[in-house]
Amino acid sequence: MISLSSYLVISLFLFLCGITVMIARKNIIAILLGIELILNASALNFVAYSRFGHNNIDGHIMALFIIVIAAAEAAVGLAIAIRYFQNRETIHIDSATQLQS
Amino acid sequence: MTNTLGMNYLASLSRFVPEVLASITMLGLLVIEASFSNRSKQIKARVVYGFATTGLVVTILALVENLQLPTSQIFYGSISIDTFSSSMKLIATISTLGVIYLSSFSKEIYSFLKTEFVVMAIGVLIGCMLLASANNFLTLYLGVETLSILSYVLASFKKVDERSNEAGLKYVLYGGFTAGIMLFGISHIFGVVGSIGYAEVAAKLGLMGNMDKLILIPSFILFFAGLGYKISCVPFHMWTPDVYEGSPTPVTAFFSLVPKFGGLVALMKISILIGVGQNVVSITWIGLLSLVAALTMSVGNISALGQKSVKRMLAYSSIAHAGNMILAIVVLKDGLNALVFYAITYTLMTLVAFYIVSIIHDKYGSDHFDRFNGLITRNPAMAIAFTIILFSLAGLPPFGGFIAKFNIISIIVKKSYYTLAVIAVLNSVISLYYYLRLVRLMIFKQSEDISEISGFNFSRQTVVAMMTLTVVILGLFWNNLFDYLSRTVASY
Amino acid sequence: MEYDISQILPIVLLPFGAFVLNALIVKKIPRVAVFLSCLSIFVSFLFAANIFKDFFFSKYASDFYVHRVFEWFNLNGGNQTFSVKMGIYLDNMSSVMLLMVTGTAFLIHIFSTFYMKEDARYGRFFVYLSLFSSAMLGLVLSDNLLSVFIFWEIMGFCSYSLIGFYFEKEGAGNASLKAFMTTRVGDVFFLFGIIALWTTVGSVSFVDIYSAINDGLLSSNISILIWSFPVVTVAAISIFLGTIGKSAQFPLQVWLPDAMWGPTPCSALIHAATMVAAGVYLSLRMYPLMQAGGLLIPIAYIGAITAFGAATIALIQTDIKAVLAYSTISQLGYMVLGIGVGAYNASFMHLITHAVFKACLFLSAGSIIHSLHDHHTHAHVQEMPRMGGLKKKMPYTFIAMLFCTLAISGVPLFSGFVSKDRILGDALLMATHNNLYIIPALLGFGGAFLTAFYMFRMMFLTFFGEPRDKELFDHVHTEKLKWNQNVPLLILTVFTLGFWYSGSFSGQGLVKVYDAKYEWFQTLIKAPKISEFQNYTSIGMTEKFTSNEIVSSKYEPDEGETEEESHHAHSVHHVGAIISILIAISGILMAWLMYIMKTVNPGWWVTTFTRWYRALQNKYYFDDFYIKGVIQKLLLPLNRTLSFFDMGIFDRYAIDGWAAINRFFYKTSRWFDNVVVDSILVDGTGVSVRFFNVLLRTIQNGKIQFYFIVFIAVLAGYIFSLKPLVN
Amino acid sequence: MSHLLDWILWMPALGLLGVLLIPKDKVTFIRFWTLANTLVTFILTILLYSNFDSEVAGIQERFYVAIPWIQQFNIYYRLGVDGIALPMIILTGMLFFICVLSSWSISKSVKAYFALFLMLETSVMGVFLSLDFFLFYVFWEVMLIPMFFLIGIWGGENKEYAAVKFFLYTFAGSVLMLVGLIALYFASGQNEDSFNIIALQGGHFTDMTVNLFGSQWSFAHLFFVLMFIGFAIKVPIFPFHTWLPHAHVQAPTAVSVILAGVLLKMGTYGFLRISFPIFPEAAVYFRQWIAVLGLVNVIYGAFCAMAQSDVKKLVAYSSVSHMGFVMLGLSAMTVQGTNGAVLQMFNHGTSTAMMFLLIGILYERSHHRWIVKPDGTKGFSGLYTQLPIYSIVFIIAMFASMGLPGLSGFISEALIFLGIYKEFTTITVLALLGLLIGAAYLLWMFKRMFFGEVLDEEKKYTDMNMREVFYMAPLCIAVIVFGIFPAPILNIMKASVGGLVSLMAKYH
Repeated sequence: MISLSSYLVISLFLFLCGITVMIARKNIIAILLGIELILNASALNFVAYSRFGHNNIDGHIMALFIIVIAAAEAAVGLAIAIRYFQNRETIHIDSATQLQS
Repeated sequence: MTNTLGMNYLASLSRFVPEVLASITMLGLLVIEASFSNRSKQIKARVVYGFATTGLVVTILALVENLQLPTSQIFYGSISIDTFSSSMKLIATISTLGVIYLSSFSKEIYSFLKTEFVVMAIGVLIGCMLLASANNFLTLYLGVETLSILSYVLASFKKVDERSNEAGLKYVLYGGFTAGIMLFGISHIFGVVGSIGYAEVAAKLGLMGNMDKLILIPSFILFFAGLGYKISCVPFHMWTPDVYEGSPTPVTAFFSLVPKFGGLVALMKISILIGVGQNVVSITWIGLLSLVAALTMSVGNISALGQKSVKRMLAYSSIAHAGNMILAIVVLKDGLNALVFYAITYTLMTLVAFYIVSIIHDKYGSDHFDRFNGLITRNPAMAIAFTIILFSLAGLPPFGGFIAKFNIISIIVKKSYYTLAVIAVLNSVISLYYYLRLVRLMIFKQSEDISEISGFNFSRQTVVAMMTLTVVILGLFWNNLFDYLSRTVASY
Repeated sequence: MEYDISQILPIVLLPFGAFVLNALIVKKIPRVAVFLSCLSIFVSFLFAANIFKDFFFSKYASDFYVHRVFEWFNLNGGNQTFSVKMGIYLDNMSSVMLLMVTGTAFLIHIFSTFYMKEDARYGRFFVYLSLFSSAMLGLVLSDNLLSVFIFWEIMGFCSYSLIGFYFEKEGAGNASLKAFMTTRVGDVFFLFGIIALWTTVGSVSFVDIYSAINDGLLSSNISILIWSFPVVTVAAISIFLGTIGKSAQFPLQVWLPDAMWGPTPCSALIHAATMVAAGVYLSLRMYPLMQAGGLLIPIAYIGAITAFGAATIALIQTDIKAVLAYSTISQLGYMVLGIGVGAYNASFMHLITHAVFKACLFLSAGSIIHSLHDHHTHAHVQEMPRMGGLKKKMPYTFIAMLFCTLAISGVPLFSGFVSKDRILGDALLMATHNNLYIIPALLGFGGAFLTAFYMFRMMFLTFFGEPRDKELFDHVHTEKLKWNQNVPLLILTVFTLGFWYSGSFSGQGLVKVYDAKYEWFQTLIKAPKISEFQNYTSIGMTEKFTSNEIVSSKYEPDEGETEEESHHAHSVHHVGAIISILIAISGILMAWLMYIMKTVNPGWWVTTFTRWYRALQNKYYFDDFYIKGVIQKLLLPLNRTLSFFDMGIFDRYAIDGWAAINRFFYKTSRWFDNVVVDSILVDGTGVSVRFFNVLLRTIQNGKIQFYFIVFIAVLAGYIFSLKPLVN
Repeated sequence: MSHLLDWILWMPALGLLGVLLIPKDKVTFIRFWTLANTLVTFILTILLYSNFDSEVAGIQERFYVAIPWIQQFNIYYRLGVDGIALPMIILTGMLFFICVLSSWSISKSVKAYFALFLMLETSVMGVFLSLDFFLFYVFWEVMLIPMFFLIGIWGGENKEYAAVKFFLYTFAGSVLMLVGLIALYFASGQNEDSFNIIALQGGHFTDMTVNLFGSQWSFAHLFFVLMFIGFAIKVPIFPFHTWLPHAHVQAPTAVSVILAGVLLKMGTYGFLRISFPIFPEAAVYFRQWIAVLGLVNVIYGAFCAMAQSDVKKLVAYSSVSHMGFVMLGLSAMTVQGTNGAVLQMFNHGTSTAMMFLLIGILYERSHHRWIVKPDGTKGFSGLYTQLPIYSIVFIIAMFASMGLPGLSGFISEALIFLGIYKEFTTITVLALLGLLIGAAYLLWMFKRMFFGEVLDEEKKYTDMNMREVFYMAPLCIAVIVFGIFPAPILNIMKASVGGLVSLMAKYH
C-alpha cells in the first residue's frame, strides 16, 4: 500500500532534481527539461493530494492543465532556443551574458 | 454580495463580455493578417490598427459597463468580476491601446511584424484580465501562463537581434522556473487546504490552528515568488533589467505596464483574503509584503542611479514604482483606490516617457543618456513634456505622480507604518536624483548636433500633450476621480 | 525757570539735521555743507551755554536733574507686554559736558575750515563731523544705557570713517579696522552688561538702575558656563569693559595711536576731547554700579597702569601726533584712576580740563604740521627730529602749545594741575587707608613725572634750539593771526588756566577755600546718591519742568567725615600737592637738561637700557601679541580649518558621499565608468546609495543560472527566517 | 478671484501667462511687462499692509479665504494673513520687484528667465499666504522647480552641481515634512481630519503616543523632529547648511537675492507657523537644542565666512550666521526673542539682499568675485576711490548686516539677545562672540576690497548707474528708516507674536 508521503517524497525528489538541473546544466535544452521536471513534480503532488487527501477532482484538473501548459511553454521555449542557436551558433547558457549592468 | 448567477453559463458570459471582446479582436486580427497579401502594406496597417483600436475601445466600454455592476462570481466561482479588477483591467486595456499606438510608429517593430505585435499584445492583455479576475488558483495559473508565454515571444520579438533573443531566452527560462516553483507551492496549499478556490482557502485557514498554518507558510512563500516575479518585485526581479533592455522599446513599455497590473490585482485579492486578522499567516504575509515593498523601492531606485541607457533606467524605476504599489497592498482593502489611482497616473507617465524614448531611439539607434543633451533647444515641446513627466514620476507637486504617491503614503501613514512611509519618501528623493540627471542633460547641456527631431509629428505631439496635460490636471483637480474610485473600487 | 524740551533737543537735532542735509548736498555744493555744519554746531553751542547758565546761576543743586522719557516702541501683544523707552537726562554733569563738547567741537569745526581746505573731500569731512557731534551730544543727553550704546556705536562708526578718511593709504585701512574692532570687543561686553541689567531691572534708564541698586535688586546670581556670579558684578565688569575699549585703557589701548591716521582735527575732536572721554563719562554715570560691584580697586589699577605705561611709551616717540596720542591714553588713565580712587568730581574735572588742553594741543600740532610742507614728497611733516626752532616762525601756536603743555604737566595755576592733583591727592589718601592703593598712587605720581618730561621734550624739540631741517624750516611762512587757524587755539588756551575750574588758584589742599562761590565745580558735580532715586516715576517728554524738582544743596567739602578724618585728608592732600609740584618741576628740568642744555645725553639711556628701549619701541609688544599672536596664529587658522572642514570634509564626505571610497570603486569595478563619476560629483545622497548600487550591479551579472541560485537562496532565507515562529 | 489675497497670490501667475504669450524676441517688452507685474504685486502687498488691523492677534477675518478643494481629504484652498506672515509678504513683494530691475542685464533666453521668475514669486507668495497644510506643501515644493532651473541655467561655472544639490537637499527635507503633515492629518481628527493649520494649532497632540519599533514614542516629539529637519534644511541650520554656499555662489544675482532674502525665511516661517504652534510642548522640550544649533550656526557661519576669499561665499556664510540669530530668538520663546526673530527675518532680508545686489553690480563690472585671487594676488583694491557711490551704499549694507545701531540690524539682534538672556545666559555670551566675529569678517573684507591703491584693471569700472541706484534706494531707505523707527513693522507683528508666545508660555 503506497501512502501519500511516498508520493510527496518522490515529487520533492523530482522538484529538487529539476532545480539542480536548471542550476547545474549549461545546455539550454537541459534547462528546459529541468522546468518540465519541476512542473511534473507539482502535477504529481496535485494528483496525489486529491487522491489521498480530499475527494475532489480539483487536483486532477490542475494536473491536466499543467501538462497542457507545460507543452505550450516548452514549445515556445524551444522555438526561442532555436532562434538563439541560429543567431549565436551555440546553446551554451553562459554565452547568454550580453545583457547585464 | 455574491449573487446567484453561479450556475448559468450564458448569464456568466454576460459578465464576461470584455474578455470575450478582446479575444474576438485578437482572432479577427489573425484573420485580417491572413487575408491581406503583402502588397498593400499601408491599407493593411490601417485596417489592422483600426480594427484593434475599435475592438479595444469596445472592450473598454464593456468594462465601464461592468464597473457599474455589483461583484459576482461566474463559471462556478472560478472567476469573480468586481469593480476593482474591472477598473484595473480598464487601465490595462488603455495601456495596451497606448502601447499599440507606440508600436505603430516605432521603428523597432518591423513593419511586417506589426500585426503580430498587436495580436500578442492583446493576448497578453487577455491573460492579464484572466489573472486579474481569477478566483481560484487554476484560473490564476492559466492567467499567469497566458501572460508569460506570449511575453516570452514579445521579448524576443526582434528575430535577428541577439540581445532580443537572449532577453526572450532568459525570460522563458526564468518564467518557467518561477512558474514551476509557484505551482509547487500551490500544490502544497491545495494539499493542506483541500481546495483551490480563494474563498475556500481563506475559510479553511480561518478554522486551522497555528501549527497547521505554520506548515502552510513556506508554500505561501513559494506561491508569492511566482506572483512576485510577474510584478518583478525584489528579490524576484533579476530578469527584469535584462529583459527590458533586450526587448524592443514598445515591448518594454508594455512589460512595465500590463503584466504588473495583472500580478498586482491578483496579489491584492489574495492578500485581502489571507492577510486579514491577527494569525501567523496574515502577520507573516503582511510582513513579507512590507519587506518586499521596501526592498523593491530601494533596490529599484538605487540600481537606476548608475544606468547609462534611459530605457534601462526606466526599467529600474518601473521596479521602484511597483514597490510603491505593493505599499498599497500592504494596507489591504484601504489601499484599493490609492492603488488604482497610482496605476492610472503611472500608466500615463510611463507611456509618455516611452513614447519620447522610442522617438529618440529611432532617431539615433540608441537611448543613451547623452542622446538627450540639449533637447530643449532641439525640440522644446518634447523636452518640456518629458521634464514634467519626469518630475511627476519623481513625485513632485503639482503633478499626478505626487498625488498618487501622496494617496499611498497617506494610507500607510494612517495605518501607522511610519517606517515604510519614511523609506518611501526617501526613495522618491533618490528617484528624483536620477530623473534630475536626465532633466539636467536635456536642459542645461549643449547638444553636439542640433538637427530637428523627426518623428515627433503633430499627432504624436497631440497625444503626448494630452497625456501630459492629464497628468498635470490629475495633480491639481484629482478630487472627482479619487472620489469616484473610492466609491466604486472600495466597494469591492 | 520755565524749562521744556524745546530748549534741550535742538542741541542734538541741529547737528543731526546738518548731517542729513549735508549728506545730500555735499557732492554738489561742499562749501554750503561746511557752513551749515559750523552754523549748526555753533547754534547748539548757544543752546548748551544757555542751559549751562541756568544750571550755573540756579542755586548750586548738585542733585538736580531733568528727566523726560517717551516710548520708542513696544511689543505688547497677547498677554505679553514689553516697552522700550527713550529719553533725556540732564543734570549738572551733562550740562557741563554739553558746554565742553559743543565748545570744543565748534572751535575744531572752525579750525578744520583752515586745515582741510585743500583736501579733496573737504565737504565729506564736515558731514562726518556733524554726525559725530550729534551722536556725542546725544550720548551726553541720553537717559538710559541703550541710547548711550546706540550713540556710542555711531561715534565708533564716525571714528572708523574718519580714521580711514585717507582711504587711498593701506595704513589708514588697517588703522580704522583695528580701531573699530578693538573698541567693538569692549562694546560687545557693554551690550551684554546692558542686557543683563535690562533683564534684571526691567529698564536701563540710569535712575531705574540707581534705585535698583539701592533696593538690592542686582544681588541675584546668574550662571555662565559652570560659574555663577551676582548680576551687579557681571554688569559692572561688562560696562567697564566698554569703557576700556572706548577710552583705550589697558589692555585695549592699542587702537588709539593708530587712530592718528585720521586728519588732525578729527584726532583733536574724537580721539582726544570727546569720544574717548565718553568711556570715562559712562563709567562716571555708572559710578554707583561700579561701587556696588566692588570694582573700584581693579579700576584704579587699570587706570594707573595705563597712565604710567602710556607715558613711558610716549617718552621715545618722534612723531608729534604719536606723543600726543600716548599722552591722551595716559591722561585717560588718570581719569579712570580717579574713578577708581573715588575722586568722582576730580575725575570729571580732569575730563573737562583735559578735553580743553588736549584739543588745543592737537590743533597746535595740526597747525605746525600744516605749515611744515615738504616740497620733495609733497607731504606734511610730523616728525619732530625735522623740526626745531619754530618759536620765531609761529609765535601764536607756540604760546598756545606752551600753555597747554604747562597745563598737562601739572604746573600750578593751570587747569591740569587742579584736576590731576586732586586725583593724585585722593589716590594718596586712599593709599593711606588701604594698602592695595599704594601701587596705583605710586604709578600715578610716576606718570605725572614722565608726562612733564615728555611733553616738554616735545616742546623743546619742536620750538626751541636750531632748526634741524633747514630747507623745511625756510619754507615755513611766518604765522599771522588768522581767524580760523590760531584764533581757536588761543580761545582754548584761555581755558587752560586753573581759575576757571577752581576757586583756589591751585589744587585743593594748598589754599583752602570753603567759599562755595569759588568751588562751583565741586559743588555742582557729585556722585549720584542712589538713595534719592527711590520710588521714582518717569515724566513724559512734553511736560514742563517745575521748580519743585530742584533740590538745593549747599557745599560741604568734607560731608560725612569726622573732624580728624577731614584733617587727615587735608594733610594728605597737602603732601600730594607738594609732591606733584616737585615732580612736575623735576620732569621739566630733566627735559631742559636733556634737550636744551644737552648736559644729559638721551642716547646714553637708549644704549644702557636697550631692551627696555626696544620694548617701548614695540609698544610693549601688544600689537605683536594681538595681531601676530591672537589673530594670525589663532583666529585665521581656526577659520581656515573650519571652512576647510565645512566644504572639504563635511560637505564632500558626509554629504556628497565619501569621494575616496567612490574613487576606489571607480578604479576597482569595471562597471564604474564616467557616468558614475559624474554622478559622484552630483550626488547628494551619500555613499550608501552608491555602494549598494555597485553591489547590485555585481549581482546583476547577466548569468541566468546565478539568478536561479539567488532566487533559491532568497526563498530558503525566507523560509528559515520563519523558524522562530514555530516555537 | 475677487479677494485681495487671491490677487496677490495669482498676479505673478497672470504675469507668467502674459510672458508666455509674448514672442521670444520682444526682450524689452518682456522685461517691462515683468517689471510692471511685480510692481503691481508689490503695490497690492502695500495695500494689504494699509488695510491690516494691527490689533488683531492671529489670522484676520477680513483676510481669509477658504474654498473646498478636495473633499476626500477635506483639503481647502485656504489663504490668510497674520502679523507674522505680513512682513514676509511685503518683503517678498519688494524684493521681487527689485530683482526684476537687477536682472535687467540678463540676456540669455530672457523669456524663460522671467517666466520662471514669476512662477517663483507665485510659489513663494503661496507659501507665506496658505493656511492649508497641503496647499502650503504644494507651494513649498513647486518653489523648487523654478529655483532649480534659475540656478542651473543662468548660474555660474559650477551651476549644475549647485542646482541639483539645492534641489535634492530641499526635497529630502520636504518629503519628511510630507510624512509629518499626513500623520498630523490623521491624528487631528477630534471631529474631522483636517489640514487646516489654524485648527491644528494649540497643542492638541501633546499627550499622543505612537508605537514604533515596539516602543512608545511621543507623537509630538517624533513629528516635531521630522518636520524640524524639513525646515532646518531650508533655514539652513548646521549640519544641513552645506547646500547654501554652493547655491549662492553659483546662482545669478537676482536669484541669490531671492534665496537669501526670502527663501531662507521660509524655513523659520515654517517654525513660527507650523512647528511651534502645532507642537508647543515638543518645541519647549527641544528648545535648548534649537538654541544650541542656532549658536553653532552663528559661530560656525561667522568663522567660515571669515576664511572665504570669494566675497559672495562670504556673504552666503554670513547669512548662515544671521539665520542662527533668528533660531536663537525663536528658541527663547519670549516676547522679545520672538519679535526680534521675526524682525531679524525682515531686516536680514533687506540687508543681505543689498549685499548680494551690490556684489552682483560689482560682478557685472569685474566678472570675478575674489577678494584674494587663488594665485594670492589682490582681487580688488581701492574701490572706495574708484566707485564712491557704490562704496557708500556698500557701507550702509555692511553696517546694517553687522548690526550697527541706527541701522535695521541692531534692534532685532538686541531684542533677540534680550530674549534669550534669561533663558540661556551662556549661549548669549557665546552668541555675542559671533556678533564680534560678524563685524570682523565684514570689515576685514571691506578693508581688503575698498582701501588702498586702485588696481589697473579697476580703472575701467564705472560707478552705479541710474537703474542700479534706483533699485538700491528703497532698500537703503528701509534699512535706515526701520533702524530708527522699527515701530511700523513691530506694530503689525507684535499682536500675533504675542499670541504665539502666550501659547508657548503655557508649556514652559
